[in-house]
Amino acid sequence: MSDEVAIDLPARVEYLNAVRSLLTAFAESTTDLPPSRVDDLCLAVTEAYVNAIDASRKHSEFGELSIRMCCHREGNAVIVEVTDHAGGFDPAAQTPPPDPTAPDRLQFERGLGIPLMRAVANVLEFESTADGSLVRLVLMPQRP
Amino acid sequence: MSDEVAIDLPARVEYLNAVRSLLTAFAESTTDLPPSRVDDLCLAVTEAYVNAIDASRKHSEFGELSIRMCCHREGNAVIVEVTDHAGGFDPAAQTPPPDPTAPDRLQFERGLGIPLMRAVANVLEFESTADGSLVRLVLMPQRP
Amino acid sequence: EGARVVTLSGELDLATAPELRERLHRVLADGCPLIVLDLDEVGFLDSSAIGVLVGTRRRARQADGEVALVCTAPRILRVLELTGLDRAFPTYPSLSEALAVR
Amino acid sequence: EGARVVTLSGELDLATAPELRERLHRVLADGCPLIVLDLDEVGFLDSSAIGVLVGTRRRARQADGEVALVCTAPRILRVLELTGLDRAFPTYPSLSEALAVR
Ligand SMILES: Nc1ncnc2c1ncn2[C@@H]1O[C@H](COP(=O)(O)OP(=O)(O)O)[C@@H](O)[C@H]1O
Ligand SMILES: Nc1ncnc2c1ncn2[C@@H]1O[C@H](COP(=O)(O)OP(=O)(O)O)[C@@H](O)[C@H]1O
Repeated sequence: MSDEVAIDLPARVEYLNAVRSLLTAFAESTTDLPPSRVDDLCLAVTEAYVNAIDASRKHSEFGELSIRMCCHREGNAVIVEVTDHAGGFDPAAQTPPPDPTAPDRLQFERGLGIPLMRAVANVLEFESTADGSLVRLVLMPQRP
Repeated sequence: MSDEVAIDLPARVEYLNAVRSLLTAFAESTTDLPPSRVDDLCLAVTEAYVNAIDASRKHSEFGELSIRMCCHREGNAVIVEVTDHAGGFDPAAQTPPPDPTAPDRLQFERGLGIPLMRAVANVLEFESTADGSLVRLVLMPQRP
Repeated sequence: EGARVVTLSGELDLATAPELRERLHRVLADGCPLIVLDLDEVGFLDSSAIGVLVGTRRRARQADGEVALVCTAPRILRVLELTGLDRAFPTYPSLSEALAVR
Repeated sequence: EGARVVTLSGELDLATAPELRERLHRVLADGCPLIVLDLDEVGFLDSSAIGVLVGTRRRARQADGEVALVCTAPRILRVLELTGLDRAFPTYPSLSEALAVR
């Protein structure tokens, strides 16, 4: 008995598109998110998944690591957790997000992932261990 | 370290499309199946998943049951297992597939799922318990 | 009166079969028992959709009609072949050929 | 010489970013530093693709060029807004408006 979606995938970019198809099916069939928030959900989860892929590629000398995604709802909140085995990181130690209006804005080709997650999620949490990272995204029907 | 894909989904038709996106990403990135066999894989797994959804809907009085799909490769064989919790069934007790050339062919609106799986899979196996069914599909690059 | 051409598209499976059934039965209810189903934009076809096509044809024939198929996409043709539909239904490689015999 | 219009489509993410980067750098290598990127057929845009756009613009400016964006789709506009790209890049609601100022 379950509204939950759980998926284990190899850390490969080829799955990003299918992950969004799945998220969209979950969100449209099981949650109260309006279309614009389903877009936000796809964006935030893609950013989390992209970071997990990046980190997994750097971390593994032996082959592909797997990434787990779990989705469920609590009331009208949608909770998605993305878990990797890429050794973890310190979210507090990241350089602050670039100011979009700064004159040097155009130097930043990276570092936009976590700021984008923060912008669209109502709650963003990280748990990091020596094994890897868990990113928890909570999206409500209303934008934060 | 893993080439494997594993996914748990609620028994809902809304996920069928995303399941095929995922299977296609798996097959294209990780296996040697040519495009026509990727199509066959999507067909066979859809049929297995459709049966699992049908049976889960009939079986559950309490809410949605979940369906698990696991994909991996062994050499150039692609193995997909679809597992439900819908009480199991006796595959040997099924009425034989309709003969496509029989004059009464047009009476058959159902009963085509297992014959289609059998037609495209190199190996088709069922395991049934009181809890539910497991369908194992093995597809090789060459059609059977 | 001529045949009614119905162009199908997208993925036809258990999720979309109810909508497909309703759409085709509406065409029959309109009093048009001659249907040419163009499948060339269809990306996927499962046994649930095959069941809808068979059911629609049975109804059409009860009204002395017919359901013909137009299909060239190999992945869809293959499903028609495996289920015997390419022999049970008049099946054509183009719309003009399907309409020529109506 | 005029601007070169490049129409992008599909889902632009980490999977397709390398191909996008190569395509845009080829346009610059052709000696055309004025690029109008039409994003209206794009279904999805992530930060990896944003990075490619930013990198392409930096290169174009080194050759005294510019990269302008055409975008009306709300879901794509939103990503441009959240990353400040709609202010950093000349951004237009239609191709004709983008070309009028070239
Ligand atoms: N899952 C993760 N595992 C390890 N490091 C991570 C993870 N997620 C983020 N990071 C670190 O945080 C940094 C900032 O992430 P982000 O804001 O998404 O920008 P970007 O990925 O473009 O660098 C990354 O460069 C990486 O060093
Ligand atoms: N996973 C399953 N659980 C329970 N019963 C099943 C399952 N798969 C198949 N069956 C039974 O086998 C029958 C034949 O299946 P199939 O050949 O796919 O045709 P259809 O599903 O159209 O009836 C089904 O009607 C159902 O009774």
